[in-house]
Amino acid sequence: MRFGDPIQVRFAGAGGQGVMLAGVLTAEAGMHDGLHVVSTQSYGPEARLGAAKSEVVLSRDEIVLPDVRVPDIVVCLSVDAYRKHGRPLAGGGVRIVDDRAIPPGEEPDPDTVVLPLIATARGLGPGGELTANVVALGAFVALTGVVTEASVRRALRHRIKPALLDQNERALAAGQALAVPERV
Amino acid sequence: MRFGDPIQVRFAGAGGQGVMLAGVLTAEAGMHDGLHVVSTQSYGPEARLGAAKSEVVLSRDEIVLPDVRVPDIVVCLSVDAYRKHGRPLAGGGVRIVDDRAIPPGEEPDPDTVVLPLIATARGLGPGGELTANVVALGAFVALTGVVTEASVRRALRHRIKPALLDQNERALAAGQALAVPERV
Amino acid sequence: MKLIQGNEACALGAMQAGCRFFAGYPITPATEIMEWMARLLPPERGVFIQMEDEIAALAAVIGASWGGAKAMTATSGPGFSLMQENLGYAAMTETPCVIVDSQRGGPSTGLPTLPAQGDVMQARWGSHGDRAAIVLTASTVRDVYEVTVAAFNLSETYRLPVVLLLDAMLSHMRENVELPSLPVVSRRPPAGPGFQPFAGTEFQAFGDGAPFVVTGLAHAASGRPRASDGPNLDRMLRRSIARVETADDVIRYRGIGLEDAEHLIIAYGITARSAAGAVQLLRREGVRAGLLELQTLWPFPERLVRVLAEQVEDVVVAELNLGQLVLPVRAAVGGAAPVRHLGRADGMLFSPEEIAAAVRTTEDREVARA
Amino acid sequence: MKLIQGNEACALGAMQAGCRFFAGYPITPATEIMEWMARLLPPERGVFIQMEDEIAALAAVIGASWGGAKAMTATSGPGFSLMQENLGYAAMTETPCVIVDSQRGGPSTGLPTLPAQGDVMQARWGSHGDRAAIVLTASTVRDVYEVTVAAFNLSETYRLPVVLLLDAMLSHMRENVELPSLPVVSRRPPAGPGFQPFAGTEFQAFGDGAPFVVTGLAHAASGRPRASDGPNLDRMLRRSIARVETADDVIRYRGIGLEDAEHLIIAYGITARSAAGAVQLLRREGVRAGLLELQTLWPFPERLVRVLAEQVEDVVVAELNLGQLVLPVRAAVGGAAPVRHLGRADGMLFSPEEIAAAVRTTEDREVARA
Amino acid sequence: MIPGFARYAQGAAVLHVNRAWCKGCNLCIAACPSGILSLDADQRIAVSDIDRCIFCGLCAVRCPDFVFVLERPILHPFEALT
Amino acid sequence: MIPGFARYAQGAAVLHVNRAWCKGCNLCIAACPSGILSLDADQRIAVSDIDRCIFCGLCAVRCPDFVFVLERPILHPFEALT
Amino acid sequence: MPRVGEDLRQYLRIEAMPHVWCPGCGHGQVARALATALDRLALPLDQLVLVGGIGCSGRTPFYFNANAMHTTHGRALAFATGLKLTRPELTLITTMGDGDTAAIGGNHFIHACRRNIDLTAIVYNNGIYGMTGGQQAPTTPRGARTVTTPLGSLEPAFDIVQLALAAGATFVARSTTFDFDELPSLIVDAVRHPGFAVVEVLTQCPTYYGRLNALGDAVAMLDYERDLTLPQEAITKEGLAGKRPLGVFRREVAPEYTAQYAELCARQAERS
Amino acid sequence: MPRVGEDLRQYLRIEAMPHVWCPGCGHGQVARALATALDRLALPLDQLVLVGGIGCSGRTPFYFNANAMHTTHGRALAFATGLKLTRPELTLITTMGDGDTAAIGGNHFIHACRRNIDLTAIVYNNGIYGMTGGQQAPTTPRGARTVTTPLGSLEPAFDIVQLALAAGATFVARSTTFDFDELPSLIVDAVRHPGFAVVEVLTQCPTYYGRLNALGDAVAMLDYERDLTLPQEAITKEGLAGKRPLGVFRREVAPEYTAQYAELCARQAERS
Repeated sequence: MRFGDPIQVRFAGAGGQGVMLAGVLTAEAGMHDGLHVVSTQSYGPEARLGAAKSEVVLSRDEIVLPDVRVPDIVVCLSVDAYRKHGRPLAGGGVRIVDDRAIPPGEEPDPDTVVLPLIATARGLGPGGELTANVVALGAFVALTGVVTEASVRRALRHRIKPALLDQNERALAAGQALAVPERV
Repeated sequence: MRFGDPIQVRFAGAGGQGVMLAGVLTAEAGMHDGLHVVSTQSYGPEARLGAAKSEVVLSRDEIVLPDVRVPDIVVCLSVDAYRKHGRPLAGGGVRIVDDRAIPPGEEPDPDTVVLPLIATARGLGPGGELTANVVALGAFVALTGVVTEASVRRALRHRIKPALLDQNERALAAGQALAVPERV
Repeated sequence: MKLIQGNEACALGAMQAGCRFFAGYPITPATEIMEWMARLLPPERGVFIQMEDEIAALAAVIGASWGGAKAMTATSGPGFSLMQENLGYAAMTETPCVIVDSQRGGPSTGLPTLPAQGDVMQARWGSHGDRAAIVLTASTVRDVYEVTVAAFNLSETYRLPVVLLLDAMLSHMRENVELPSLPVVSRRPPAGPGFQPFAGTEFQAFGDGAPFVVTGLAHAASGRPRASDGPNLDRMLRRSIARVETADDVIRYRGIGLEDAEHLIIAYGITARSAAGAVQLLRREGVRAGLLELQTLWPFPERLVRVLAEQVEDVVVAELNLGQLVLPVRAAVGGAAPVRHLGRADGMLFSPEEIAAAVRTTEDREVARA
Repeated sequence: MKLIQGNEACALGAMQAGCRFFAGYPITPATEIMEWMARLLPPERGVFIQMEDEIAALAAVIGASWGGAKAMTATSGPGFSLMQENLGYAAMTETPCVIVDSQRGGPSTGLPTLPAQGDVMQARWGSHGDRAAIVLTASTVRDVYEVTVAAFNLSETYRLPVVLLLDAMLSHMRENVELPSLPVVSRRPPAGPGFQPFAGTEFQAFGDGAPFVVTGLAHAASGRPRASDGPNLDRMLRRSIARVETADDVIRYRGIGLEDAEHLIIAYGITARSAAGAVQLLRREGVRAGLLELQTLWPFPERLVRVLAEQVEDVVVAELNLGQLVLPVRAAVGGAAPVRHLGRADGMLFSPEEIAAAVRTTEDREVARA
Repeated sequence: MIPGFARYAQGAAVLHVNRAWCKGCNLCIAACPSGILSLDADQRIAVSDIDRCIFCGLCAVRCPDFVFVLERPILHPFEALT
Repeated sequence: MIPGFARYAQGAAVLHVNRAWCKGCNLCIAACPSGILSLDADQRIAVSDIDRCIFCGLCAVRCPDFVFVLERPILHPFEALT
Repeated sequence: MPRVGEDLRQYLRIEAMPHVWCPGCGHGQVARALATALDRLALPLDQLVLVGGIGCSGRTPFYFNANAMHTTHGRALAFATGLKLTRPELTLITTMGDGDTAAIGGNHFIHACRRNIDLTAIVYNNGIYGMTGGQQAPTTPRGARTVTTPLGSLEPAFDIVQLALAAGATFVARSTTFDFDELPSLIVDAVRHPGFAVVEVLTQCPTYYGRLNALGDAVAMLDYERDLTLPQEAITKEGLAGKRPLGVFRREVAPEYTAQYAELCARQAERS
Repeated sequence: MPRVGEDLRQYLRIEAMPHVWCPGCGHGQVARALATALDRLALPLDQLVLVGGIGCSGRTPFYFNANAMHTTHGRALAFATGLKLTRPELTLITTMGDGDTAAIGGNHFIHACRRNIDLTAIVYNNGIYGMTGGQQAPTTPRGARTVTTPLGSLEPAFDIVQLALAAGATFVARSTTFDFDELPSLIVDAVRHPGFAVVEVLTQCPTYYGRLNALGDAVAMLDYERDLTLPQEAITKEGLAGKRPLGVFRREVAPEYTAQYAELCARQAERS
């Protein structure tokens, strides 16, 4: 693993973009991978407006601090979220940002991977935009290897209603595919 | 003064018999006599039912304890009050009890002066029974000399509505007269 | 010279201090304060209102304070428990006001007509979160008057809710007193333009200048909410706490025989009377006892207690509860002298003899050891 | 192994402990406990109800407990402040029940979504009068589950309301845990005829035997009021307090490196995690630090703290407030070692480094002195 | 005989009076159609002439202190109301 | 020109739009009788063809976010209602 | 041989008597009416819980030979709610004063009315606070004197019946201590009603309300109560003529909460 | 040149915007109606105090360029009472949600209605708790889903208007966020009314109430509001047909408390 231990991950986006679920899926996948995990998330109005976040700490040992201060990996799905939660990033970390979430005219930092996450989700058919979080999760898995694909799939089966499972599994795959050329 | 310092006085009777006022008048008289005084009284249901009490501590010095544990003087206007608050009494103390307040068949303790306080009050004309407390106060003044008559009269003028002042002054005198033969 | 009840003295002290708003709710043994305020306020064009409960009473008091009135409420334990949320709001919004708690036997409905000192810790710690607190008490009817004035003055000076602890005995007893006119601290208006309502201790009422915001959320100096800015809140709380803890007019106390005391009695409120009696008894016997009567319980006078403890052989804390102020006493003394607690929750006062006996016991122990 | 939230662990712990009644009112960050109970109770024929406010929630819990149900409510600071009167009632009536307070930044509305440990003194002293109190806390999601079960068990054993303090972080964070089945203490029915409901810790619900009386007034063993019998109340309170203070199953704690510690860190709840991290850091540097993690805050483990303090050079108390549990720590240590307080009210957690730095500072001082 | 109660008989009919609970409020006196009730010097209820009692029970239904118990062979119209 | 607002003019009439406050709720879109409002990729309001705007002001009165300000020479019937 | 009153003694906790109420207090008459109602209802006393608040009326449970829960001020209905939900088979009656019910307890009162849990609330309305010594109540009529309204109250009084109706109570009645015949019957009906039932009783406080408002003693106050009120059947087309109506204002069967809840549990238990 | 909406910006505390409410939340529409009403009332903003409780609606005062007092949960009217009595010349408007008003704050609400102090209470009724994430409110219709009634609420809902009427409020009205024309007018009338005025506004919570009850987005919920209600003038002799009536239900001039109190003080001051 290219990151230290513990690994700190942050998902950020607008309320309704599913960043909470992305965090929980990551944590649960980490658990299936045999890691200790802690996940936290925004609450209250913050969670419902433009810059919500969820965070996961993963470690081989018992986790001391549950909150994330300088994440190793940040995933951003909205402009507001990018502005508020996109920084800081640990040295050697990765920032995965939707291509529409970079504020117009701004140049992303060099440690940033810009991907069409939401556009890819939309391309998955009706209701597809609701799976942007899982597309992002796929990219995250492919780019960082922090959790295994198998464990993410197991977490998906546990957390996603059967009727929506197929679409989410396709979103995961699409995210992974999207990220392959960018593998870091 | 035959009593020590501080002197502790208790008035006891049924709610409505005016024992609260008797205590306040005694305390105020003591104040006019240049003494330090503290007065206390029953509160709540106890003050409204058969065995209410009010207590006064008088002293030439600052008063340490405001509550009365073993009074030097007890004045009782009802059977219930006599039963509940008539004892204990300090050595050398005096108990002044209405003649109807001794429970039937009971022999009063030797340190007790039994007087027809309520009957005397009734004899003062319509509404006279409401001044039994002041009759008792008159007897108390005459028997103990703890406060001066002049100061009691001053307290009466301060605390009693003008319309009722004359009747109360007569009650005071009647109580004093009642007690003269019993002077201790 | 007048013969007045403790509760009347409290009402008169409030009027003297400039209180012009009272909201309350009936409860034994505090009710007479409300009854007196109902009579005393209207002729002064002050506002009296009986509210629907104690929560509303304190809410109305805070509202009135932001209207510019010096404001007070009075209650006893059960009502004081209900006021804890709004007491915290008053602290958070730095609202000057006075809350009287006439203590009765507890917990719960307890012994409604009997005295106690069981709300001493609650007065400091009853509301959630951290805050600055000033809690005063008194031992005579004369003191009730004076300390009520002090409560208002401190409340205005430090922009804080101030709690005054009485008890069923002190509230209801009458004593002969002289009630002098005392210096009164007025509410300080903003010094100039650009006023920030939560930057200092100046105060602007609603309607008296530019509009502003008051909130129980963590907030900026402007009053505007900063509900997830923790460091800002931490700073504001520490500032408010430091104001009262570094002040020189907050700690009120009275000493008897402290100069040469070998045995220190710490007492407060109604119990200080018994303790003073105990010092008399002991001194007569040749035992060098001294009394520290605290009128300010919170902020707890740590340094004072520590310094005194270092000069004596032992400390006795007497209070009408099962061990409350003894906790900060022990923390302050920090081993400088043995601390013995004399407590009761039986609705009765200590006699001087009972306190003297406790001191003698520690004294005997010294002798035995020697 | 499951990934669950602290609030979910609390609800699952309650169900495991046999809780069959929950009444609550929405408040951040405790609400999810209520939401879980709304789902978990009906299939077990337990009762869930959302009441009109927090006062009513605790009232309903107490009513349910006298109906024979193990009962719980959950709230945060503002609601906990409102519950103080009925908390005292529960203590006075020796009613087993559990009250969860998930602490957030305060005072008042404060920092509603951020963690704090600012209700530690309130949990003990927030209601008027004296009472026995058991207050627990936890530092991991697994602990939340286990301590919730312990809260019910202690509540039943000692017939007391037990307070469980969580915080916004612990309530909302998810952790991977195993949830074992744990021993459960059942309510003990009367042993025989002539049962006196307030003579011991046996319990009879309404409707399960001869009629009896429950009151918040001071009362006899029969339950009948004795509203002016102070000595009786004093006796009953001391008995109830003695029960918990002399018990051997009430004080829960966990130690790290206490055997050879020269520097003692005392911490609890979420802060104990940071403190454990600090001990790791310090030990790596060769500094002999040890952690006392308290799960029971009240009754305060005086003797334990005193004994440990005598074995170390200094004590650091770390907590997310501006100085609360440090007060009983100082009182208990009584000068046996210098006590340093590390507090914050900014809605943030201590990092292990911050706590380690505080220990190092005391260590440096030692070195400088030597 | 009810323990603690004074007993006033009129043939088989009996008016039992628990003076210990009486607080002297006058409500029974005002209600009594026969005018046989009054307060004595202790401000407690006294029955002056039981022979004039019509056993209507109004004293009992008006009394806030549970002082009266009536015992009689025939139900009086008021009785259904108590 | 209102600072921070986008300006859509139709002769003397102007529709000012404060995109920064828009939360993308669709209420104005549903209310607009001319169908010239839509959300862009940022989920914020966009005006497609200001020439078809009838300046009725329904967007403004429906908007929960104070996004719209209308400026026009003649009062529209709806205006009294806002 | 029938004994009027003797049957009632069995409902009393004799050792707690005499009660705490002042001479002539109407609360004793309400207690008698309650005892009479219990006699007619023939409930097992060990399955009955009287729940009192704080204040004079709140002490009622102490004098009955049933289970007694004396709670905190204003909260009796909230305690009763928890108890009843846990033990739907028990009969619960709350005894609260006007201050207890409508001042500090107003919120619990309206919510209890709304939820329609099978409880009976007897509201003793004497227009004043007795226990603490004669302060204003939310039922004190405008202009009436109390120790906290020495010049007469400025506030309109609540109409408890209207409040109960608006909040959704399914049985709502009013009576007085003058009406010794009606009152026990209304309490019987209220207890039998399968839902939340309110019985407001106008009762006299001669010690404070009577004295402060120069209404005379208890005897005079009973006459005052009579003159102040009008039984519903006596209401003519001229209307109330300023009087307060008495009788049953609503009696309506609606889904009862504990029954609904039991059903919900059963459905849930089946599912799982 | 007139600017629709521009006039309203002066009432807003621009630096506090955008507000905290979710996309499509009706509370923003109520805030706009309030701003419109203020524009018509032409009140000096420094003599206006908006008093909010806790919850989504309680935040309203933060967004206005007037004095703002954000209080504790349920207690806004009690704070406002103290402030208004001290400063009768100020205009006070409370902004409270349904939970704030009728759950925890129910008691203060009915007492404010009773006392008739010159305050205006705007009650935002969206039938659910928003700030804490979708729990049952006392206005949640029976059967509706919330996160604490996952199988549908068992409790009847309060009718805020009926409660206000029974408690004695002298101005009582109801409107909805659909009625963008009526709502500001009602607020204007309420503020001008010399006494306690209640304006209940039915408002949509698409985030929780809408989602949990499958009512669609804010646009669909406005239609739902329209279909759920009936303006008073549209009520035919067939009655409400299960709909909630809108409009003014009481507008009655009665003695106002602060005026009465000032009179009492004047009388007293003369005497002494």
